[in-house]
Amino acid sequence: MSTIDDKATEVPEDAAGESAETVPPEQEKEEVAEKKEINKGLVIFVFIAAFVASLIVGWILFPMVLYTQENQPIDFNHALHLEEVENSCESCHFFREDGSYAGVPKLAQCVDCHDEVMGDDLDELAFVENYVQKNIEVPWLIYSQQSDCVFFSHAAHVKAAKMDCVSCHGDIGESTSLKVYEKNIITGISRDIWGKNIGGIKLHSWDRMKMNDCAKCHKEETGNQGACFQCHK
Amino acid sequence: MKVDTKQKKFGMAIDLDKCTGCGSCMVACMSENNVPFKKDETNKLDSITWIKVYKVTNDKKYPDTDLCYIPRPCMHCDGQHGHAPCVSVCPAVATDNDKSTGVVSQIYTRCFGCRYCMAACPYHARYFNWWDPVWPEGMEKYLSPNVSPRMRGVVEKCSFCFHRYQLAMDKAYVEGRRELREDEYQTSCTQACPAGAITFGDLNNPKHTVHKMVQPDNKHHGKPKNPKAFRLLERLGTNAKVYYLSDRKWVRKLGDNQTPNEESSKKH
Amino acid sequence: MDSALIPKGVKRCPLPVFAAGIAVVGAVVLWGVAGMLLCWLKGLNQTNMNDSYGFALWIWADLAVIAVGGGAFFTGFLRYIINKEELKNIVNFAVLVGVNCYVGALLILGIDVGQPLRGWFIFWHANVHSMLTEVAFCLSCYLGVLIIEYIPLVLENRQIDKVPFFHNLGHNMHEIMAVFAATGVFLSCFHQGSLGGVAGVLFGRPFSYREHLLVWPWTFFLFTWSAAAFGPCFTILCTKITEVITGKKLVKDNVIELLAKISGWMIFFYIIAKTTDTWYWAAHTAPAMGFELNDFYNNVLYGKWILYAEIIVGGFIPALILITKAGRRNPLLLWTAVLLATFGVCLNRWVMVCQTMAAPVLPFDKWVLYSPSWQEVSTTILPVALGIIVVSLSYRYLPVFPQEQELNPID
Amino acid sequence: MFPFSFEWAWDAAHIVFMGGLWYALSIVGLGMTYCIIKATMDTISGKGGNHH
Amino acid sequence: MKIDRRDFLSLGIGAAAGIGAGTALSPLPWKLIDDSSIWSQNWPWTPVPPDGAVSFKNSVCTLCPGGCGITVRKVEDRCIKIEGTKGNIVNNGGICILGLSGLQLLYGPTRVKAPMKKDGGRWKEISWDSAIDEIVKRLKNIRKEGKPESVACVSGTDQGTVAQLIGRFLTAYGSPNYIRTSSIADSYEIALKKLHGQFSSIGFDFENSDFVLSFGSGVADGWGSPVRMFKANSKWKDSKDKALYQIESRLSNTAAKADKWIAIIPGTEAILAMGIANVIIQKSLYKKKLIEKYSKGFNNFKALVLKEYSPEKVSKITGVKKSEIIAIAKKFAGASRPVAICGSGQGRTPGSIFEFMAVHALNALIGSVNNIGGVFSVPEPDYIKWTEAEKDDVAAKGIKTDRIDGAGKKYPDTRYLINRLIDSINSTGDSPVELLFVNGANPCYTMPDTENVIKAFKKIPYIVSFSSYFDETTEMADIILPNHTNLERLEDIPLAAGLIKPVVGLSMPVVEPECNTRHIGDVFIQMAKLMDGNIKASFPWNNYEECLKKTLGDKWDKLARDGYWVDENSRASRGIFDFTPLVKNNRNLVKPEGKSKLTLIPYDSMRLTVGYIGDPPFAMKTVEDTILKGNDVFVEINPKTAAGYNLSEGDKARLTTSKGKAKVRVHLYDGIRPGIVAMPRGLGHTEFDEYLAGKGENFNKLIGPVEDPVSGLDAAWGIQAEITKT
Repeated sequence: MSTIDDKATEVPEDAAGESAETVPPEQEKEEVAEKKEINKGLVIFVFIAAFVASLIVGWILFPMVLYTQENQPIDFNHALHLEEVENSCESCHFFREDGSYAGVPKLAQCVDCHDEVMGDDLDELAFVENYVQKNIEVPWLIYSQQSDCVFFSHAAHVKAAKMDCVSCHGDIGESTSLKVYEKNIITGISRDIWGKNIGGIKLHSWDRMKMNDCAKCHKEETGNQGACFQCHK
Repeated sequence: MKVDTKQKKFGMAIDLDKCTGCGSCMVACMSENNVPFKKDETNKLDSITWIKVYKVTNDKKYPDTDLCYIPRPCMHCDGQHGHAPCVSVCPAVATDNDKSTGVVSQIYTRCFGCRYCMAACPYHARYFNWWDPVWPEGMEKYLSPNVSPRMRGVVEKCSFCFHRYQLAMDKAYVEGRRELREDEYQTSCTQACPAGAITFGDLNNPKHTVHKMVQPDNKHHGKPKNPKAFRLLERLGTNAKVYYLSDRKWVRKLGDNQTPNEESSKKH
Repeated sequence: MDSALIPKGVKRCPLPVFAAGIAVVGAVVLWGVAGMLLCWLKGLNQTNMNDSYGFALWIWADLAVIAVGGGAFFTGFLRYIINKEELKNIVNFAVLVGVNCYVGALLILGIDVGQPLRGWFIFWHANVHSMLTEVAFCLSCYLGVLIIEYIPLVLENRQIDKVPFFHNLGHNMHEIMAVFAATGVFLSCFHQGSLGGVAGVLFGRPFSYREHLLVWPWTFFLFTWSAAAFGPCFTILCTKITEVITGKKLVKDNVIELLAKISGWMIFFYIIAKTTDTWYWAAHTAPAMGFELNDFYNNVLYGKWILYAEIIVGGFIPALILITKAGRRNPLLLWTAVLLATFGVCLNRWVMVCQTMAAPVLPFDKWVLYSPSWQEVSTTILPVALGIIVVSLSYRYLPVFPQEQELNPID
Repeated sequence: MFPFSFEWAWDAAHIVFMGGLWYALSIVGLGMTYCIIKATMDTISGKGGNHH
Repeated sequence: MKIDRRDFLSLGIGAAAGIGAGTALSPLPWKLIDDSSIWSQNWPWTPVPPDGAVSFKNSVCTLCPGGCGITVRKVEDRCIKIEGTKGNIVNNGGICILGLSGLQLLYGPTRVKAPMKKDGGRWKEISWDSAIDEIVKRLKNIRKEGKPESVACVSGTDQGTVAQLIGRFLTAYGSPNYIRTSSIADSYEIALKKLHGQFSSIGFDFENSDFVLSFGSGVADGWGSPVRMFKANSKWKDSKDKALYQIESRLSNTAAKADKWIAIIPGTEAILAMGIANVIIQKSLYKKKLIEKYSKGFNNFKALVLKEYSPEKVSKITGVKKSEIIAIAKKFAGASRPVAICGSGQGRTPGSIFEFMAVHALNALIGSVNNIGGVFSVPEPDYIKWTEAEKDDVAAKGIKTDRIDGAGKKYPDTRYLINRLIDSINSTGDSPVELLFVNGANPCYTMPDTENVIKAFKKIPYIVSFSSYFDETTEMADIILPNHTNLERLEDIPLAAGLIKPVVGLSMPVVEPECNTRHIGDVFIQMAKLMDGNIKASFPWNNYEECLKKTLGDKWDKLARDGYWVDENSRASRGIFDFTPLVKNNRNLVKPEGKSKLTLIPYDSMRLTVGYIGDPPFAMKTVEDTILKGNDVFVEINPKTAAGYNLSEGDKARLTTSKGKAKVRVHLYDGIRPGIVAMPRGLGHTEFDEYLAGKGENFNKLIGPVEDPVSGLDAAWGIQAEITKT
């Protein structure tokens, strides 16, 4: 036992390396003082460096890593088509008889006009050759695709509530070419749902399509956010 | 805009004298709602059947034995203050009681699997996904897009096939209507039942068959005025929206617990 | 080797011996971690729980450790609010035990949920009507408080204390510790209570349902009370065990006796309340729902014996021992008392969780019994093992017991 | 939990529950900030360190 | 200056604080937390069913003889749900558990995905052409050897164009050996032939009956056309003055639904029927005028029942109280539109003709034959009007040879005797059947004494299976030419199951074939074309569709539109009712084999299909844990009886009969007559998927065929058994 005790009491001497006991008083004072200066400066510098660095990582590098960029199979020109068709958006994005919404048109509809090349546009050429002639559906990437748990009723919004497409889909209708599709590598969901702004700041009603955005509008328009099953399945 | 001001209270009446226990309702439900299945489903304590058909007997000896089947979907309770036993306990609001339809929802993506709701439900109507759902190769082809398949680790239960209501409403909207006809929204089990033992509709709508059958007394938490009708565990105050009918006294008595000294004075 | 870290004026066993001891417990920890990983990677099919037993061993463990961990808030309350000076000699340890209990509880909850990655929904999407939400919030907040109460002790480590900043921090925290303690008590009252509410609000489960006062069922108050009453007993038990292991007297008898006495009276009144509650429930609450007492106790395992075991063996007996001077002075009786008390409160939590699940409700239901899988058992033992390690480390390197030096002078 | 989260409603339940919660949190939070700031000040003003 | 340990600590803490603060003020941690939970909400391994345009396609279900109309809900080209067709004559919207599970069969793992050939005990995929060539080659050889009659076909039905095509092929080829698997359809057919003097199938006007006296028929367990029967049963429940009495030794679902359950000693139903006749005649409650006008040999019958079947005697034999017998008789005769029916359980196995005649006699006595709410003798729908198949000498000679199953010889009124087929194969040195076609049948599972059946099938040199699924019989085959499933195939379905008018349904393809399968009709037409001369000449059609359309002629449009066609102008034959055969065959009962104390009987359940198709996963999921637990099947025993063998709930036991043994577990059930052990049919499959195979025991392994003395058909309703605790 005693040995242990001795050890225990000896300790300070062993560890004297840095502890003040062994150093003569006067020396010690200034050394400590001077050291304090250095330490404080150094510590504060390190702190700020680390702080700034991680801000850069979080705000700039992180989003670049989080999203992959994918191009649409064909660069579709909404503006052009909008001029051609007589029934505006609903000529291609229409309601079925049973009330469901057709969404992005199937090849069958495109073929109504594009059974062979109409113009001299290269994209159209590619479209006709690679899809129409081979009769393959176009694997469009849908910017506003919600995850599977969402039941979104276009009928309720467009027919019953008489909303326009723009409030959720923005000005894609006037676009002359399709923007890149950004996919979240963790969730596999389109960036448009969270919004282009990584901080989640939104300027237009269509900038972000998270549940809270739906809820906000529902509250304003219907007086309450609605029951879960109203929008979930 | 108000989608629809009339408050609905969708409910069910099941004629136990017609029910033959054939099991169609169970399978109609499974195939409508993408319910998964395992190699061995004989352990009924981890076998997901949104509507489960209980087999009960009158406990009499041969040859006076009698048996009855009791199909049990989710009761979509209203409770005493508009809260089902499960709704008020869910810590993350993954289940709610839709005031406009009376349907108790379950949102799988919100649920994080604490199972408090299962502890709260006296009807065992809630099921936990102990396993990842797996369909044999090729079979996922028949999955319906109207009900999203659940992931492992969440609770699921009967939804009164609410997606059918949603789709019916879509049709109504497109046709410029705001109200559904009685036959436009029927649950999968109701539709399939070969014996026609299940009746589904709006308990608040006097024109609907289900209302005529049970004559719910909304002043007294929906107690049935029809003496042949009863609800399971009436006295717990769950205020269920699923009613049962039977001519057999022993079946009606089986609906609720009773202490020996009240044998005679059994009220509904 | 590590002698530089050991507090002044006390002796500790050589590092190898210590390390060996830790290694043994460490093995148990690994076993627990294995179970934990299995549950996280493969899902809860690793357990023996089922649709009738959504709540089982884990929830019981949570309720139990929180109950016995109640010693922390109550001792803190006595020490800092009531200013029972003597208790400063045990409050450190009480806090230490508390921290372990609460860390354990949260760890188990983290394994118990089917979707751990979404666990934070309970905070973010909180349903304020759910008892579980209340539990989650107060539990985690109070754990924070406990850690704050524990930090000063850590800062008293010989080396850390040499860093001026830490020395000052520790000092300042000591200064306003009462504020933290008070907040801790506030939070504890609620989460202990809401843990009782978890079962008490289930109006679909006549076995555990109780009438309400305001928004809280009686179990709410009974749980808070029992935690405050039985917690200190567990603190005493742990102290005694530590003393046995270290072979030293660490806390003076007067301190222990004071705590024991308070605890005793608390238990005494609690158990009377509990008895009244049980009677009222059996005579009014349950019959109104169509049940009589027998319906809940007509099972091979869940017989009336549980009632007696909980109320008499785990309640009145320890209470009577502790409130009598002779009783709490006699080491053997004291041991018995604290052991029985701990057993009693754990049994109460078991009944409120597992028997609630087991008892039939539908007239055509049957009793459902369950036995945990090894994964459940190992993950339940995991926090205990972790606790032992933390306590050992703290004891070795921190001045946990202020009276140790005085009681064990180094000649 | 926050007024901007989906479930939030300005009803008694939320005000009481969350009120209590934030109250406790802020006390603890303020307490700790106070300690840390004071400790820093003390350190700068040369208190503590090799005392005894 | 040197940076010592304590400085280092401070620096570390400074850095940590910086990183902490910086990260916390950036979206990184918060977005990661959110995304990780969104990831858990959309786990890549959880399927996401693609959405699309919804459409509905009508067809007729062929999974059982019920012939219900089905409506398949489709999303784009995927079938996602099967529902009952509203307004359909049979099921009007209702649908049974098997029909509902149809998609699991269509998309399931048990499909035969392409033509297969057994090659050293293992299945090898081959092309359609080589498969058909191989068979044709064999057929030609057999014909050259001059033994065309050694080619046979076992089929689930002999009605409809597909069955007729196969029959026509055999005829032109020169074989009389087209064999239909047996069911109560045979028994009724024979009973009617004997009593009415002409072949016709039976129909019941349940919708209008006000009293149904069922001798063990599971009207709520899948007897007849299940959904139609459920609807009828509900109708009876709707009005107070309608009733169903169930005479059965076990409290089946039907007995539970019945207004009265009469727990009779099994096998004595005929005696009870005669007893009831006794009371009716005694108390002269029968329709005298009708009997005088439209019946023969009534007096002998009267003499017989009065002499031998007094309620006392009957009560002793049947175990039914005398008072009860009289009460039943009065109730039956007193009802305005009563009907008596028989054929136990789902009626998948034939019964004693004496019983069928006795029960039918009751209907005759109170005038329920060919009368509203009663029994009708329905002529087979007569819409297939083809010219005789051309026969060359070989064919002419072959067709005249005796049938291998001996049907029509010793038992002139019996058309098919599949149980005899097995015997005649096993009794001779080498099989009289050289080549066997199997279609819509699974005899290696469904026939009694399964071991013996399998032995026989092993002896057959060459078996061609047309099954869409890997079932027990297909496993015995040498080559498989997988037919389309009922959802992929066009076919006319004559609805045999108890309707009062001849009805034909049309099964329409609702999806493109999933696998490399081919319509059996096309296969036979193709084979005929490859055979020369008369056979080729007998098949003027290019493909089955053409054949069907030509055959149906003007009915096609109606069928394509409504899914069914009713032969309105077919008249129920108002023949004379002849009591003589009944009297002649008095007491020709079927006794169970063996001499043990216990009697083992099977029981049918809607949740366990007993036909040629195995239970799909969904249906299996609904099987109660008092019937199947893990892989153990439960047998039902009355607690009293069980006590005698000191068996208690859940005990493991061994069940032994003269035919075989089975490992079972015990379920104590008060709803069963003491001295009886009841075992569910439909379990113990060895093929199909992992959700079915190896679960429970096959009842047919424990029972053997017992020939009915009148028809020669296997009419075993049970067998003596021993049970011992293990």
